[in-house]
Amino acid sequence: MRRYSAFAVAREAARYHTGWERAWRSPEPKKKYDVIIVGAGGHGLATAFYLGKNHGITNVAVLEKGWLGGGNTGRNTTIIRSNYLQDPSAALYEKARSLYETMSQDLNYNVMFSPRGVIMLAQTEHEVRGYKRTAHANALQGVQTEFIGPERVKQLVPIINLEGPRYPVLGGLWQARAGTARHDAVAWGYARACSDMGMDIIQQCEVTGVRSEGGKVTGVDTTRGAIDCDKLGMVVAGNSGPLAEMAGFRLPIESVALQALVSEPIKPCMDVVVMANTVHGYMSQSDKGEMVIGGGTDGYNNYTQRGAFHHIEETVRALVETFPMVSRLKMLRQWGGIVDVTGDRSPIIGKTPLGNCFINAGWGTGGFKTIPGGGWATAELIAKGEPGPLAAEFGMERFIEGRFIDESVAAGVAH
Amino acid sequence: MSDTVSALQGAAFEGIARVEEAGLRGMVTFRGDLTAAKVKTAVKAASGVAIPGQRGIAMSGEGGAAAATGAAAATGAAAATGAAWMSPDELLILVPHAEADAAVATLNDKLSGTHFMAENVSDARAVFTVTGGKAREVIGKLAPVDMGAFGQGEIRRTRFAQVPAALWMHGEEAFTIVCFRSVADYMFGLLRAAAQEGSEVGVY
Amino acid sequence: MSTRLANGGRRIDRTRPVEFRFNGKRLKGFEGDTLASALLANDQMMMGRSFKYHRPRGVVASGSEEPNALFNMGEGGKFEPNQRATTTELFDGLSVTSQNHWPSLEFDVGVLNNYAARFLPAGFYYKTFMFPRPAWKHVFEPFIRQSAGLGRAPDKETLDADTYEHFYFFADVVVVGGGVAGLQAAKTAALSGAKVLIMEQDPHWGGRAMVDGEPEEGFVQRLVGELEGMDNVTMRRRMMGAGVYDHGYLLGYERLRDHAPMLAGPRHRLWRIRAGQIITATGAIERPLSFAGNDIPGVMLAGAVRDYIAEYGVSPGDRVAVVTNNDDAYRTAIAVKKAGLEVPVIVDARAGGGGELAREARGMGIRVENGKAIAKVTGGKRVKSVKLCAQAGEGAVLEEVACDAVAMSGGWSPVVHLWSHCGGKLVWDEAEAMFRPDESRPPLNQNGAGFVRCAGAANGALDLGAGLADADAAGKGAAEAAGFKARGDTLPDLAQDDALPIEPVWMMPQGAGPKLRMKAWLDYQNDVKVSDVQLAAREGYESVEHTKRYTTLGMATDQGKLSNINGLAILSDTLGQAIPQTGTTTFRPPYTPISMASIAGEARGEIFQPVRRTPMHAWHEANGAHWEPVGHWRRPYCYLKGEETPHEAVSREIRATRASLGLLDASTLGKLIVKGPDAGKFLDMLYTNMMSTLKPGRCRYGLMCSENGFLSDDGVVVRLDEDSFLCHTTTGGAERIHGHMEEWLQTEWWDWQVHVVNATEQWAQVGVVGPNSRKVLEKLGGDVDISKDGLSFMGYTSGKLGEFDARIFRIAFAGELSYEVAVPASQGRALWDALWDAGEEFGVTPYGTEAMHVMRAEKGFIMIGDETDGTVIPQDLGLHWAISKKKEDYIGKRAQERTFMQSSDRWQLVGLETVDGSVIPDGAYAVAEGENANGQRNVQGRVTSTYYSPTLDRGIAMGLVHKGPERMGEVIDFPGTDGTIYKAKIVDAVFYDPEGEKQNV
Amino acid sequence: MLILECPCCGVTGEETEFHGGGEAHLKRFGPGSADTDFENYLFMRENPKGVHLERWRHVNGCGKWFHVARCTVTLEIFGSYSAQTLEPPQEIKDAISAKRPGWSWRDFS
Repeated sequence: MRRYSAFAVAREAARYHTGWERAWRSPEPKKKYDVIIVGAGGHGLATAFYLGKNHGITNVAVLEKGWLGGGNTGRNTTIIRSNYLQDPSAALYEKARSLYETMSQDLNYNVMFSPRGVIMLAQTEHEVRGYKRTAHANALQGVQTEFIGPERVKQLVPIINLEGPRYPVLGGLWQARAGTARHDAVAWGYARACSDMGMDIIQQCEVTGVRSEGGKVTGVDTTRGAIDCDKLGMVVAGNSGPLAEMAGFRLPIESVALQALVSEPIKPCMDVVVMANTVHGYMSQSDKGEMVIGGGTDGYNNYTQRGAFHHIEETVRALVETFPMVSRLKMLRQWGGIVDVTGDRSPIIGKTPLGNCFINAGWGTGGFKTIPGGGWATAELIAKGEPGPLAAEFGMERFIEGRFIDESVAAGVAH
Repeated sequence: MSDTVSALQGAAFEGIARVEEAGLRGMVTFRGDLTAAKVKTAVKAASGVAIPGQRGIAMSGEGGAAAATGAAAATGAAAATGAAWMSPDELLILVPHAEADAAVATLNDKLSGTHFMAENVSDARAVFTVTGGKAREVIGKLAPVDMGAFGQGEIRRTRFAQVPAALWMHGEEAFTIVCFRSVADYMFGLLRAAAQEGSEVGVY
Repeated sequence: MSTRLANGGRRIDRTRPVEFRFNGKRLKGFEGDTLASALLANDQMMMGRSFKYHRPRGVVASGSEEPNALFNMGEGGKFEPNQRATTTELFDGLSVTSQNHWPSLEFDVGVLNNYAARFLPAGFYYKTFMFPRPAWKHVFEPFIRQSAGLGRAPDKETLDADTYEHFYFFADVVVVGGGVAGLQAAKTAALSGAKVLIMEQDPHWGGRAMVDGEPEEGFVQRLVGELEGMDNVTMRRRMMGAGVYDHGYLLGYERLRDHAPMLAGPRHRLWRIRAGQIITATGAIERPLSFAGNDIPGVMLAGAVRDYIAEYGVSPGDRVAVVTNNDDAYRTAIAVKKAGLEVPVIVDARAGGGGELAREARGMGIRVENGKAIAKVTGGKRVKSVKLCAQAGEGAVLEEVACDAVAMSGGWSPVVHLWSHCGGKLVWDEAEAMFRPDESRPPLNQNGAGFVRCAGAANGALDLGAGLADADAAGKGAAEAAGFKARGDTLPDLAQDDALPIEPVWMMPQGAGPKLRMKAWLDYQNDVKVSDVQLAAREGYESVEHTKRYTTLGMATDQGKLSNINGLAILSDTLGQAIPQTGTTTFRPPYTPISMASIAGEARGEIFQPVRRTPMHAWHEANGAHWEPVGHWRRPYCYLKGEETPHEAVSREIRATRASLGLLDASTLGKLIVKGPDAGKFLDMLYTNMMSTLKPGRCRYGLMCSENGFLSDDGVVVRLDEDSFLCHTTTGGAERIHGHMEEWLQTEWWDWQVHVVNATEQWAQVGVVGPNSRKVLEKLGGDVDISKDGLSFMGYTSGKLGEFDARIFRIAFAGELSYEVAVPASQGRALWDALWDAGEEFGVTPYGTEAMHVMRAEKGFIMIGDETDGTVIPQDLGLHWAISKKKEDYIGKRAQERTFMQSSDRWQLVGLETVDGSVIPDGAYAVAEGENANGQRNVQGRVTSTYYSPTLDRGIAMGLVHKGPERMGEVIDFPGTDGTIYKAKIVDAVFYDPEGEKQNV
Repeated sequence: MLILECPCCGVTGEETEFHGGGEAHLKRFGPGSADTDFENYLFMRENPKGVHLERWRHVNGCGKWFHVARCTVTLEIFGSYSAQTLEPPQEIKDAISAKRPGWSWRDFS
């Protein structure tokens, strides 16, 4: 693989950039692989990458029905944070966050991780208590967060209106080392690295069936023929239900639409990410200058990647109230993605009723921020056949035992 | 009986339409089998009208459907009695505020032995009237209802912006809106904003 | 230079001059001008700077597709960035400044990027800026952010000076677009009797036909007149179809005051339209041609040049070279010539040249060069000349032609956005070289039937006659689909004009080398060039979505209206595949950007969200209430007196209450009436305890769980009579629990005879608390017996309390002798005032939610939301006494049988007493030895409520601790985030009056 | 933005008048039931790409619950029906079969 660097760019400039090679190969599927990962989104590609990097397994195919990174990886609001309340979540999300810090160097692809800091606003006494609790938990979990007062919030977010007529800002949970990254670049960087390890990323290849013998997976049928494998990883956010059905089991998951929008680009006016959960809106400013805005999910099963406009309305009015200057901006584009939501709104990383078939699903609104951590944990699960510490608590059995991982309790929603 | 007050004590606003808090109305929530003969007689006795059909509202006496427009009708309405169809097993019985408990008593008396519920909810509500040529437009800004097709004798339960409310006409160009008492200020604020000067839509 | 012509200009009123400001300069225009036409009239061709390279940018279009002419507009509360000059109507006093440059439009430091352009190809930032690691955040990113972005951010402290609103509208047929096709479609549909709404984003009806010729003289005026005369038709101008959503939902963005900010009324109105059928007659957008230097100010779309001359009497230049691959651009040459200006040459890339129009142009003495192309445009901030070459070649220059403007046309693309928003599919039309709607795959409505159809140019029918017929058919089809009997209208019969077919030209000249391709722009605003798309393809970003995201093609504020088709044609060409194989990116709403404020609508300031008020709200407001939002309610957190802090106020309120008499506005407590023969049976399922055994006139504290086993609400249940109960819920719980009850009654036990009504707001409720509470009630008199035995603890009575119709419950949440008095809401304020007067001699003190919280904590009572957080079951809180063992079932019982719920390792509720009397911080965790497998410190409990108790003058707390109840007396550590370790002893949770003597007097 | 028809009060209103209640026709399992039965009842969901039988409440309206047959891919609505049923009535099944030949959902088809 030709390394990327300023020198490489300069060298190529001399010949009008005609010498650049493909970022990833586009091979024909082989007959058999050690491991097949279904889904070339962030989590799927990261899983493949760490299978190779951490476990030396490189005879791997990543199958993608569309174009890589075209699902939620390319539709989210790119927020990366790990200020979660429950131990298992904090461990997983913090692992992911720390991997993001060195991702550009690890992949030799600039994913523009920007540790600009994330504030979750506390606008009721209840939220104040909830976030103080999270701050205490984080301190013991090795996650650096602090509860800050209104003055500090205003300092960090000059455009905020502390004295909104409805919900005054009483403080916030501040994670300085949280931030954002360029979402497409994460998928592209992993794809390039996987391809370089000899893995096959096969786009336009939809899985149509899961083959098994004696309760163990043996391969998949695809629109490009049957492909055998020893182990199968299902990493298909927004599609987990139908794929599980092919494998003959059901999931504690419902798929719903999540929407986001961006404003027209303006000059820099907000350096951090702000989440206002009481009023259901969050916002950051992209490097291009667009205000990137997200809100809540629709209340019904939906696979259209389109949501109802009234959710956009709720989010926008919340932000106009919190940041009055937003009122004079314009919405440039709105879109939707399909997120899989589990019974406790925490993800599933674990074994399935089908032998040698493993699943990574149910990220709800937390998928992008966990890409490297989820990939790391899923790779370990697939390589060893058993979950490691990171994934231990995220198995499906928790729903039978009543051992939930509930993040909604800390007044926070899992955006 | 102590001096009773409504949420906004008759606040009013004059814009492209007239918005007014209509004061206290007697309201009884009735739940039961609306098809039962016994119920029909009881409701007639308490409300002075026969049980209206699906999403219907029937009024008797002054302030009824035949009332004059505007605030006159609003005040008149306070003296009117009637009943509104709220759901297949629910009616809203309208009487003068002071007579609500009597209406409940009548129902309890006439229906003893049957399974039903009659509850005085007069004070849980705030009542507004919106009147004038642009009243339809004012409401059309707040409720997801086809105001071009809305007519007298109909009650529509829906939402006004962010709160649930019920809507009916008490005369030509005269609308009554009922919402929860605690959000009376919000409802008045909404209607005032929707009726602001220069905001005529010009479709009704 | 560009200037105002002596005559012409259908839209402007030369008798009405208008003055406006551009970068501080006073300029003049006419009423009817757009900002763009007025600037051109003042020879201001250069209007902005590009995004990446900060190259000079002039206006290229005349409508909403304009990517370059964006301005900071207005001042203060009316300031707005990125206002599009081509769609901004001029008004007196309008003031704009140009964007994205420093220090000035003429001289911009950012243009340095331009000289380095060769080193900054598409996606260069993915390959660089990686070392050293911290540099991205501290050096590279800030630099990129500064040079990116367009308009200025509005001032952070200034509130929007305008108002906005929504409007719900319903129609059988909605027509988007008021050109001749739209008008005809609307008329045909309306003739069927269908209710029709037609909207036009411009201030004028008629669209391009007003420039290029109507079907017949006065056609538009006649049609508009006819439509205005039909009362089943609603017509709106300045209203854009912004987006099409599922089930016929359509957003109409109406700009009411942008052109007249001095008038009263809302600025924008967002129409939420529910349409039976939608017809999009949104016309077509002209495509630029990709030749080197096609971004230099003065290079414009041919149609736009025509518009400025015909609509505004403005000439973009004295010598306008025309370059095209189709016949339509000849209209521009002819218009320019007729306006008395020069057309040095028409460059027609087609070897065979054009048809009738070409002959007409030649007839006017215009030089036409067939099979030729533009090799390069010279000039910096303004076009100087074009260098001609053979289209078939690689760009060897044949001659240079001086000119100060270039009118280009690469053909027209139907505006299919609204068709596509909700899933309508497209087909590639080889002959016309364009994507048009695939009628066989429309977006589907709630019935699974198509609900959008396109008409006229938007449907690919570019020819006027064909367009009219198409529109007539669309109107008929839509009316029929909406359930009406429709027939076609009689149309003027028009001769098919004998234009020669377009020949797709995606690169000019077709053999252009890298040097030229690096100067051939696709996306003017984002600086994406032909070479960038080719690079993306070369690097494997083959999906059109990959290319878009890698190069930022089409991601500018015009969302690719000018660049997408050209871009994906280049991509297809590079990949050696057909254009349909490449496909388009997804069209997303809105069609053009709409104001955030219009989306928020009326919901701002005081009516941003409902604030729920109790009947006593005004009294609290007037008596120093320090508010706390609880759900949508506002409740007094405490009442501030003089200079005291909230903390001091809370302590004062508690002391006064425990010493004598306190009043709490408890009106927000949920009050649900449950009535019927099966009411008891129902409540036994709803609550963990047994309610059916409760005697009339008695109260019982009850717990409610979710079906998942977790504690969800609590409150006192009162049996009013044999078959009716009053269930109190938490303040936040009323609507939720009411819904919960209805859900189970309607969807699971629908054969049970139970009715529920939410009577929460019918009653104002006051907690009368403290040793003197009985005295003050007795002072009010009335016929109710509230004596020690007349109304014993947990008893209920009703009757006249003084003049009030009261329900009185003897319950004690604070652990004092206390009563809750409920009266109809209309009497609430009067009751409060009466208690206030009667209580004066006892030093009556109103107290708020925080005092209530502290007092209940002193008594060891749990609080939903503090002791519970959705993961706690009643068993964790030692509430076994409130969980009936006798009952076979209740909601949540099965869930509580699961292994993890049965585990003896669950954390249990205990009291916590700091060793030094200090207050444990909110949310602190108790640490245990060692770390878990993920390197996190082990924990053995957490604090759930922690307060300073003025009664005991020390910190008290409740918490959940591993095996807590078995560890009484043990001291555990709670590290604070401030570094100090709080040592607390595990004790009983009841800190105050454990025997309960105070409440039983 | 869906339009739904409430079979209880006859109103055809927009989504914002209603509240979605998830999968319909779930059989409740109470105390003593098997772990897997209870898990299925509480958590496991069909979540199909296609026809979905689901619960809605007319919350800003008559307050009643009802059921809707809806396609999660096209959002097409096949009909709404009473919540007081254990399975969809025949006319609903027929309406679905007419549009989605050979469909099946759990034990229904």
